[in-house]
Amino acid sequence: MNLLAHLPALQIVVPLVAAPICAVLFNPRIAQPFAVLVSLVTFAISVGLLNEVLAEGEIVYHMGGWEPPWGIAYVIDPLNALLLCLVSGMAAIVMPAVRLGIGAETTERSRRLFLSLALLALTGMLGIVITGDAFNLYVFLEISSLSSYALIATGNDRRAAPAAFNYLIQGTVGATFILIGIGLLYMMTGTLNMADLAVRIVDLRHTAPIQAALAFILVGAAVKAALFPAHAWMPNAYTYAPSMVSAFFGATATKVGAYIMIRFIFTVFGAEWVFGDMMIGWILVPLGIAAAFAGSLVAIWQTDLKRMLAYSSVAQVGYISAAIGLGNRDGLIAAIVHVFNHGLMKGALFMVMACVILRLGRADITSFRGLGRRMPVTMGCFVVAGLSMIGVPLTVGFVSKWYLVLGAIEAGVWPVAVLVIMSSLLSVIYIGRVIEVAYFAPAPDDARIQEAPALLLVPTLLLTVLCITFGIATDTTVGVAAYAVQFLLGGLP
Amino acid sequence: MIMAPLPASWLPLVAIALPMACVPLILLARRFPDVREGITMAGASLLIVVVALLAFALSLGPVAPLAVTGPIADLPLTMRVEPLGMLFALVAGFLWLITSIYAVGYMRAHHEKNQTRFYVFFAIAIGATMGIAFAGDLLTLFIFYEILTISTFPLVTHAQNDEARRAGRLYLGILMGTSIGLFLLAIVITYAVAGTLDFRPGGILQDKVQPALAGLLLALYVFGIAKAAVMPMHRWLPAAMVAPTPVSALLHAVAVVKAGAFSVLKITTFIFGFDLLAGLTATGLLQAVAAFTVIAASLVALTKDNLKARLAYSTISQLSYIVLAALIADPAAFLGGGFHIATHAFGKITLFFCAGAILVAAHKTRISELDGMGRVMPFTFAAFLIGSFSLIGLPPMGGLWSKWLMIQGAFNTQHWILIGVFAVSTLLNIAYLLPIPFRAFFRPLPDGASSGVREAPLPCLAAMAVTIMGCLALFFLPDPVIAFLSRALSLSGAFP
Amino acid sequence: MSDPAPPGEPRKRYVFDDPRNVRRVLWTFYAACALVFGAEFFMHRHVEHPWEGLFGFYALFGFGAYALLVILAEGLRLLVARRPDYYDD
Amino acid sequence: MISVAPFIVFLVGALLACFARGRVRDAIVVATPIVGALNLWALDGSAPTIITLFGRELILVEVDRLSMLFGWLFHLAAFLALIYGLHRPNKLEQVTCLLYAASTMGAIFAGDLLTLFMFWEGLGLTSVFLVLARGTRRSEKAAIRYLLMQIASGMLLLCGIVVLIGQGRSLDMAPMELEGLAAWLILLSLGIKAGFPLLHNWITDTYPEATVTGTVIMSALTTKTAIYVLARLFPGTEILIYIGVSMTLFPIFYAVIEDDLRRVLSYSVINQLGFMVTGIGIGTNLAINGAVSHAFAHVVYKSLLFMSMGAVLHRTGRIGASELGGLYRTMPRTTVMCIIGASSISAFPLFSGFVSKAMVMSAALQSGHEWVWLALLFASAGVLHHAGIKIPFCAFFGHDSGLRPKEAPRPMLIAMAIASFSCIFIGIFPGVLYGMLPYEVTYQPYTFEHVVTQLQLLLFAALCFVVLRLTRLEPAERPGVNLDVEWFYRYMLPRIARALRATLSRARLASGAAAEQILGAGIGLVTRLHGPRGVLARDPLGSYALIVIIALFAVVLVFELALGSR
Repeated sequence: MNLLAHLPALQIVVPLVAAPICAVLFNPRIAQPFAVLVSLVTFAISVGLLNEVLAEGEIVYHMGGWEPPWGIAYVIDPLNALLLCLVSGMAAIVMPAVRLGIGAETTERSRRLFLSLALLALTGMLGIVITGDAFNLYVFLEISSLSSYALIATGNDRRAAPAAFNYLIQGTVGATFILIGIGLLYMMTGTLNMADLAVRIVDLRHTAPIQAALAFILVGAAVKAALFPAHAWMPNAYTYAPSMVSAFFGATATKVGAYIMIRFIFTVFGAEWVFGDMMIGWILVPLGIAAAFAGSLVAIWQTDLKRMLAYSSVAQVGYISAAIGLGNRDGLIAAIVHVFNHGLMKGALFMVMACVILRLGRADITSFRGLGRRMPVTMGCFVVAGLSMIGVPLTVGFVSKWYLVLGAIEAGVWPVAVLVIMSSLLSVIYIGRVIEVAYFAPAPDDARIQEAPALLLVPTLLLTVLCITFGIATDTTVGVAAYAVQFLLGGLP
Repeated sequence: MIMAPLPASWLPLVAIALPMACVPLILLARRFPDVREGITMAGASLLIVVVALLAFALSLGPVAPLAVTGPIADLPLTMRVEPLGMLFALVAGFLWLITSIYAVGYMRAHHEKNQTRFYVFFAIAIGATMGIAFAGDLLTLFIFYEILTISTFPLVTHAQNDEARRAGRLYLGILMGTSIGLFLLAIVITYAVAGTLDFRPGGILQDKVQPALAGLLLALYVFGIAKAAVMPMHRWLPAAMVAPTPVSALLHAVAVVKAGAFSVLKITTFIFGFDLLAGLTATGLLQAVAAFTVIAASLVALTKDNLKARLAYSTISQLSYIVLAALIADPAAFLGGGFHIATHAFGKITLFFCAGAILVAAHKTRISELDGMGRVMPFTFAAFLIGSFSLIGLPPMGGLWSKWLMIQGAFNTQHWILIGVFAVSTLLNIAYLLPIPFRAFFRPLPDGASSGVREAPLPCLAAMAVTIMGCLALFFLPDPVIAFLSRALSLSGAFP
Repeated sequence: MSDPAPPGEPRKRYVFDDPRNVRRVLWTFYAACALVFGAEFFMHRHVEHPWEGLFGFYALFGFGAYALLVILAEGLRLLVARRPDYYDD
Repeated sequence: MISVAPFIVFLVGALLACFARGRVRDAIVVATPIVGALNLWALDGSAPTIITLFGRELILVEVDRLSMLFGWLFHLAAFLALIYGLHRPNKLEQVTCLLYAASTMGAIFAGDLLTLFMFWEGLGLTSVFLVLARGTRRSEKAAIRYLLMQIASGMLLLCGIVVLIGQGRSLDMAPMELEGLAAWLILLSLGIKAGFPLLHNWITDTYPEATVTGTVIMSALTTKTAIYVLARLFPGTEILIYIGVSMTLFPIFYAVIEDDLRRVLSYSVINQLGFMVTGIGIGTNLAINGAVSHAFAHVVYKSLLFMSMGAVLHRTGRIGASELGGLYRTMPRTTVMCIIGASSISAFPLFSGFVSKAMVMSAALQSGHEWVWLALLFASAGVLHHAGIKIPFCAFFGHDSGLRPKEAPRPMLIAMAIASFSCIFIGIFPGVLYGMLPYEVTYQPYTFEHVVTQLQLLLFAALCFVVLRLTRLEPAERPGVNLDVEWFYRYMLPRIARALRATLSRARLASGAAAEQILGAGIGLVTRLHGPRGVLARDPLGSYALIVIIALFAVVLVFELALGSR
């Protein structure tokens, strides 16, 4: 059996199979390395897929050899190949540190379950990204959502459970919206395969059900992506979840929501119709800008820094939304690149929070006093990733912002360019005040506070270095995004 | 002919990398102050060699630009050596060595903490300055501009007290805010309309933009480059004076602020071009703003009792000279602005050296405390006097020529009011600078004030002596510099 | 000696402390005036300006100019004179 | 013969003096002008010295009769002042004097305007230290005001040169028409240094505040350098006649009411400059000769007068006419030499002023400027009043102030003696001076008629003084400030600035408060929405979030359906 030919299947199967094994078979000491191994393998598969896509173009894989419309197709183009890398890569980075990242926050007994859930969530997200079947996408969405509700609830803060419950309700609503949308599409076209949908929808665009389907799917995806004002589930969920969960979901979950949006708009409904007749830009761009301001402004006042980062994510999702809404080439590049780049920087920042929480047990702003001297490497990572959030050149944030502003100017919407830049300046404030506290406030007299252990520090550093690497060498990110845009836009400008 | 070991087009990269390469070495040597400072000195000396080689190569003929792939796919980062940037690099590189010598005397005598961090970020800042000097396109320039902002932040906030924190807020807030909010926006717009960001003689925007947009862009550039400290974007500069004196001297009299003025000069000349610029209404308005800055900053300087604050406002005023020169859009003014980068650098760094020497030797920061100090620190105050002459633009100091050329540019373009501005500012310079040495030399020393006060440490004095020589040399040898500079525009006939 | 002169500084009379000497100087001066005024009778004039030809023009002009000067200056003083510490410095 | 540019001698002298001390330094200082004079002698008739700087050829030395005359004059003036300064040798003063003299030498031998400009700035930059050296607050402030004026003059000259260059015109020191911006700028620049009305007050502001020695040399060099340049660039420019006349007139009134005797002499300087400027303005050969020779004579006797007043100040510490008097008793030699100076300036026959001033007046008549002549005649009477009578009388005679200072120190006396000798020598042998003038002299000062009329004028003016004195109508000497042009920048400008600053700071406070209010309201709004308890930052309840999501959906749905039904 040619393994390489089945990489798309393996991408999903490996973590999916590993999850129950992890839960049932091993004691925590073995489960941990096993999970790490699985995530590494998954990541390797993703990279292999990306290489294959870049070399040979779109890959279409029929699950179990069943042709659509009966079977499920996995369709891998540069866009989802990049996302697969991000998701599995984040998993591989986070997984080794899980022991530390949740050690203080969960009981020893539940760690196996935790790992199992994490692998399940990973499977779900990978599935959402890889599948070419609309209903299959919904299934994976539910897998990832359910496991993530549980993961968030494992936080040992007593507010974790309500937060997870809240997420559950809102996430379910969002998923239901998507399901209804898919149902409408199926009703009208009789197919669930996205490629077929795209062909059949063309003639049905004037019908109300298709238009309603667009609305359902958009709003559903907006909820999953935590697009303002449907972001309400996110702050609490990320704040009270275990550090590692925050890091993983902070870097990936909302991106998957954004992916759903991009995929349905460009692949299924067709960009020229969505942006032309449906004028969806008039919804996405204002919402995006509003999100950018609302999220950043709220972040400024937050004392709990995990919460601050969550609100910062609200703002960043806003940029992605606005970038999609521009509906031109540079905008779409900006959206895709920012999905990836924001994953890196937010991952790095949440990892920093994990380091701090490990040492101080909390991540409120006062606990950062004097950390610049006590945890120099950790804080150095915070500074670099923070600069990236601000959009300083040679960091990934700059690249995203460049394309976003360029896209806005090319689309002729000057105010958007100005507003994007203005809102991004707000990040100077919320990042800057942390830096101030860390470097200018006197350190408390607690001698136990010291640098985080290597197991946490190395992934943090790795992500930080990536923030810079992909800020300088942008072939992988922008190059792939530009390639992906060719698939998505076809003939659009 | 001397063959450089590397093709000359690589030398800019070497010039940027060299100070950066000092960083790990300095960190390694952090426990051995002598080695640490030795590394800085060696790096600075090497940098001078590299820059001098490059200048030599450039004097023989054009140096081929060097492009490396950068963050934006269609915009490779280019290094393009041209005379203006070369001059800036020469000045900054040379003064780095001098400031390092000075810093050794100052930092030790002043018992500063965290000296390793100081030298590390200092080196990074110089590397970034080299990057700005040799940047061949706006994006490259912007990248190094931002690195410079960030690398100087720890230097500004070196003391890490409340005052430093407040200053740091202002520093980062203004420099970062304007560079991202305005400068970057302007760059993206320029790219969107011109399709390139290269610095080209004659500019890249000609015939590509409506006057209204061009005016907007110009305003975005002039205000967005807050390092040039055109009012109202000037507030960071006085705030930055909480930094140790070598920082104020090299960075906030030479490298950082000149990076701003240099960028403005370069953008007006090589992005807009004189023809486009001369036809814009916005040019006139911005000239008015810069002229206002020249005068207003001088007036504010008059009221400052804190020596470094007065010097800071003086810098604001002098930077706007260069901005004005850039906006006059005339070859002579361009030469004047370029030359002023050098003359003001030597003059102002001398004054800051003096201010630091006074602080170290006498622990005095206020001008009103300086009565009679010239009697105990004669060399320092003589240096102050001479440096002041250069800033005012009096013979036999190099400052005369730059002012001269700028006035000539203003005359060529019939900007009568600007000639008046230069003249009035000269008088204001006298009014706020010269009372300081006068008071130090000619007022009696208050009783008991001289006890234990001696001249500053020898390295400080040596550094001052060198910069004074620079002021004088620029007076007696302006011709090669100006001939060199004028090649930036290929306008050998434009100079008097 | 009855004068309260400081010790060691003998009181000395100088030449103009004696009013007679002052008077001598004055009379010499008056004589000189008369002499130069009288000289006009023996003078051959090269008149370059008609007023120069007026008899005693220079003498009268000198006297008048001086008087006018003093009077006008007094007027000026009313206008411009201020106390010594008028300027703030 | 071997010679160098004259300014180099003084520069070297200054440098040597810098590193020498005591008697050696004194010797160097005194020897410098002597060496300079020898050099000057060797220089006569040599070719121009040219260097290249700033892309132009600078003619450092260009010799002709006019520059030679001023060269000799300034060597003499420097020599006098340096000897005079030996009464209390001060390194700063000596070095500054030499540098100042070097600047003058550079300026008068400059062959082009750019070179002139360099030394023009040098004049102000060096001499300012002679004011500062006085070491009082008043002198410090005066020094800064002085420097501002001098540099303003330099800036005007610079602007003028820039305009000339911009117009592609030559920078030669050749006569120019008073047309166009350049000429006006240059004239204005010269006007400051030459003390034109309304630009004059730096003279009366600064000279009384400088050191005893400083005033002597400053009164000799700066203004006369300006006269020299005026004579080169603007001979025969009509407006100068009227400027000159007004310069002769207005200071004499001020001199009458001024109490500070050195300030009286400063006003007198302006008055005397007026004669020269008028002469240059008339521009005939006789007038130029008159102006130049008057400059020569004036430098010597004005130095003498300032030296005598300096001696008084040095010995008594006072200089107000109201606080002095009767000093002839203990300072007889100074008294005599002061009277010689006073006689010279008043133009008594046999004294130097007599042989020079008359040329200007004569030229005025010959060229048909009768009113000018009359005004100059009036001014001559004024000169007699303040310089001829007031100075010696108030200081040395008049009422007995009770001061019994010692006679002036020997160096002072020597310097004064040399100056007195020169005054009388020129007065008796005018041919020596006439032989050096730029144009051939046919003028004959010592005619019976000229002597008599001049004596008439002077003696009857003096008679008026005697009459007023005897009738006690002579105005009393009173200390005080007399308002002059400097009122604008010493009184009005600071007050305007203060008012402006107060207004600005009030406005800033008010606008700051307003801005704060607006900003505060804005921040308040943002805080209400986004702050820690803001609507957008609240822990969202499930139901609330659901409502929002559904509302969002409703909006999107309606939007899409509405668009779809178009």
